[in-house]
Amino acid sequence: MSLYAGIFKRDLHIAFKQKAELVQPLMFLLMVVTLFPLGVSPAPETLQRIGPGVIWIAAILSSLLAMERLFRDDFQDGALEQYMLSGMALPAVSAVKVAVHWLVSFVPLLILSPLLAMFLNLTYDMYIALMLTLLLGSPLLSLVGAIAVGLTVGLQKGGVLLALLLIPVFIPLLIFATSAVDSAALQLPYQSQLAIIAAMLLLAAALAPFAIAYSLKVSQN
Amino acid sequence: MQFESFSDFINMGGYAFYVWLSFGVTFLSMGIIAVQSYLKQSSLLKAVIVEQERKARIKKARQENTHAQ
Amino acid sequence: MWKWLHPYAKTERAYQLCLTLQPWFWAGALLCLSIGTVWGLAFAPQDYQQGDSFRIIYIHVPSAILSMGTYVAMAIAALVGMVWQWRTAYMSMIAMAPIGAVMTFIALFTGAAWGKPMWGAWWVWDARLTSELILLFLYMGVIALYGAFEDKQQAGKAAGVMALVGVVNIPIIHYSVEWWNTLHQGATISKFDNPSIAPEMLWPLLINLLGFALFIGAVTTVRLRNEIVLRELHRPWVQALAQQHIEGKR
Amino acid sequence: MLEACRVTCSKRDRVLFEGLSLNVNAGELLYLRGPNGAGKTSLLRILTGLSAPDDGCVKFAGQDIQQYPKDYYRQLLYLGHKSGTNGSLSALDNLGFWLAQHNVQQNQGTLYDTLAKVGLVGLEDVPVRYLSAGQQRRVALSRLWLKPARVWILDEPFTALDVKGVAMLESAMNDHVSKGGLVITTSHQLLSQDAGEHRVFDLEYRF
Repeated sequence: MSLYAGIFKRDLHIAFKQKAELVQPLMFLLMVVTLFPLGVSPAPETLQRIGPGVIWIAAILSSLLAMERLFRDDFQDGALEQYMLSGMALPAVSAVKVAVHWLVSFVPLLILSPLLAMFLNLTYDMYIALMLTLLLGSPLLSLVGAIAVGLTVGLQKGGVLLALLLIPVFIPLLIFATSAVDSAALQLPYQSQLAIIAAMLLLAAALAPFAIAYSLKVSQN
Repeated sequence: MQFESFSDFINMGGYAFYVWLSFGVTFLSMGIIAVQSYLKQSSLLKAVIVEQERKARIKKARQENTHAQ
Repeated sequence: MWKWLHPYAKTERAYQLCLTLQPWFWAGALLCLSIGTVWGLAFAPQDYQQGDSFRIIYIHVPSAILSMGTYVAMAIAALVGMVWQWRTAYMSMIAMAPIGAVMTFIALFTGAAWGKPMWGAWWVWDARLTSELILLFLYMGVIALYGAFEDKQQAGKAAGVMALVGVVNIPIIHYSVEWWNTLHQGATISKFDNPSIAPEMLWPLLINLLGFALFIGAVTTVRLRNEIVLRELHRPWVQALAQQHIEGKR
Repeated sequence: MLEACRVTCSKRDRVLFEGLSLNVNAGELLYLRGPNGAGKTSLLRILTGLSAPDDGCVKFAGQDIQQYPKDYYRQLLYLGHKSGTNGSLSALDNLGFWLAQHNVQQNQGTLYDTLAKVGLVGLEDVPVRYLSAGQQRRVALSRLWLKPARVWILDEPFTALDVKGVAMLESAMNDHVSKGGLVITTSHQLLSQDAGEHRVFDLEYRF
């Protein structure tokens, strides 16, 4: 077990050395959210209606920016090869790396979400629903995103291709998350939407590490 | 003095929370940026010493190698 | 031209200049801030409409003005750096950027806290608050750009260009946001305009403005000295300085 | 000890080599020679198990390395073109984390001594990206002394090394082979006599 704790520590250590790369997607998220009142209208009712969709779309786009960081450095400087030759199970290694990536790029997003909710004039229980969907949805983004990152890490021009691969896959999550927040706005129960997102998350948590390991082997070849 | 008693002053005409929050956050953030600058200064000066020691160690190692050859 | 300014291009002379200016800045800042704040909080009259929540103006307006002012000063430093190739100018530009961002944050926070009792919401897309927020993004851009470069010489030039691009855009942003605000005027936001300031309210405001400015000056001199030490790490005068600092500490 | 039987590999539908058999025993230094593009790196990567051959298999001590990689990897040390060190970490951190991954316990003292041996005194805690290419190569090479592995697979280890570095590496190979280890290496300069006697294996370029 201590082997994987070693990787966890290493990735956290690297993440803190490259703070700028972590702050930038969050600033992107904040700026995209501020564009909507300027572009659509500052009226509180309109903002409240489009709020959940805006926040979730901005969260998905900013996660795509941060996603590439997952394996890019390790691939380019050869650390990935050393992982593969270290006798550790690659699925477990990728699960640990995805956990660190979630901790480092999505937890700050959760911390920022009250500010976004305030900007878009969301009510208190809308904010609670938003927080829950983000809490359940963001690990799903990381896990599924890591599969595509594993595949495109070998290519130089992987950035846009990554978005093309991942956006269709993230649509179900977007639909259920925004509908959960909308029904929270109407004081309706939204447990069913959360349950579906949780189911998707559990499915991804079970299968994604193996898919990530395989995609890394494919791009390593 | 605009206020009869000190407790009136604290109450700030009912807006105590907003006034004191704003003043608090203002001086807190000014304090943070000032203290951070001074901490950076002492850490930088320490870094100068570390660089000097590093250079001395490298020079010593180089001399030992040339003697060993 | 400007011969008397030329010696300060060299970093050691600039360092000494900062050292001499710094105590005056700190003394002036603490003095003005304490007088202005106490005067504004306790002795200045209430506003007939907003009562005592109006007293937040004594920190909101100075920080808003100076957030803009610091950005302009940053742009001037960048221009000087570009025209006369002064490294210290670029260093002072990047020394000012964080404090300008803090000033903008203060202006935003106090503006929001001031607006809450009137508008009932912590954040409203009011014209001035919105352009203040965009100014914060401009600051973040310059700081992030400077941090992205390994070679700080190159970083200074790049951040300088962005500062100049930013300063040209500030009036454009300001008026377009104003126009955007009036366009959506019907959007149930009461236009929040500055009540006319009586003279006895103006004095604490001006003193606080001076206090904030001196504070910015003081922190800038500290950060500029940091930048100089960072860039001249291997120079003998910096090493002598570091020895003094360590002896002084011990 | 390490045996490749009838290994085939094709890259972008060009067959690099076909039905290639190779057997390297303990206490032997194999020098893999061949022009650029002959597939030396691909062969080495197949020998390490990083990439699977199109057909044929690679056996270590009789066991196929694709089925039972664990004990092969405990004995393997691979140095590829990439240094395997992260630029924002220092040499010490990089090696420390690498050793933790490979389940090798080394105290801080041996790390400093090894880095001193490869001539990196004073640069141990500098982020690796500030070091020169040759110094980064030396950080990667210091792994040879840190992990007790019997099989060394080195892909052009001499690149970016100065004369002293090359001599140091060749004598290290010689010691390793004399102690019963196994080294497979490629390089574009002839091995001098420091490296001791070695077997040459030629890989021709196929069109």
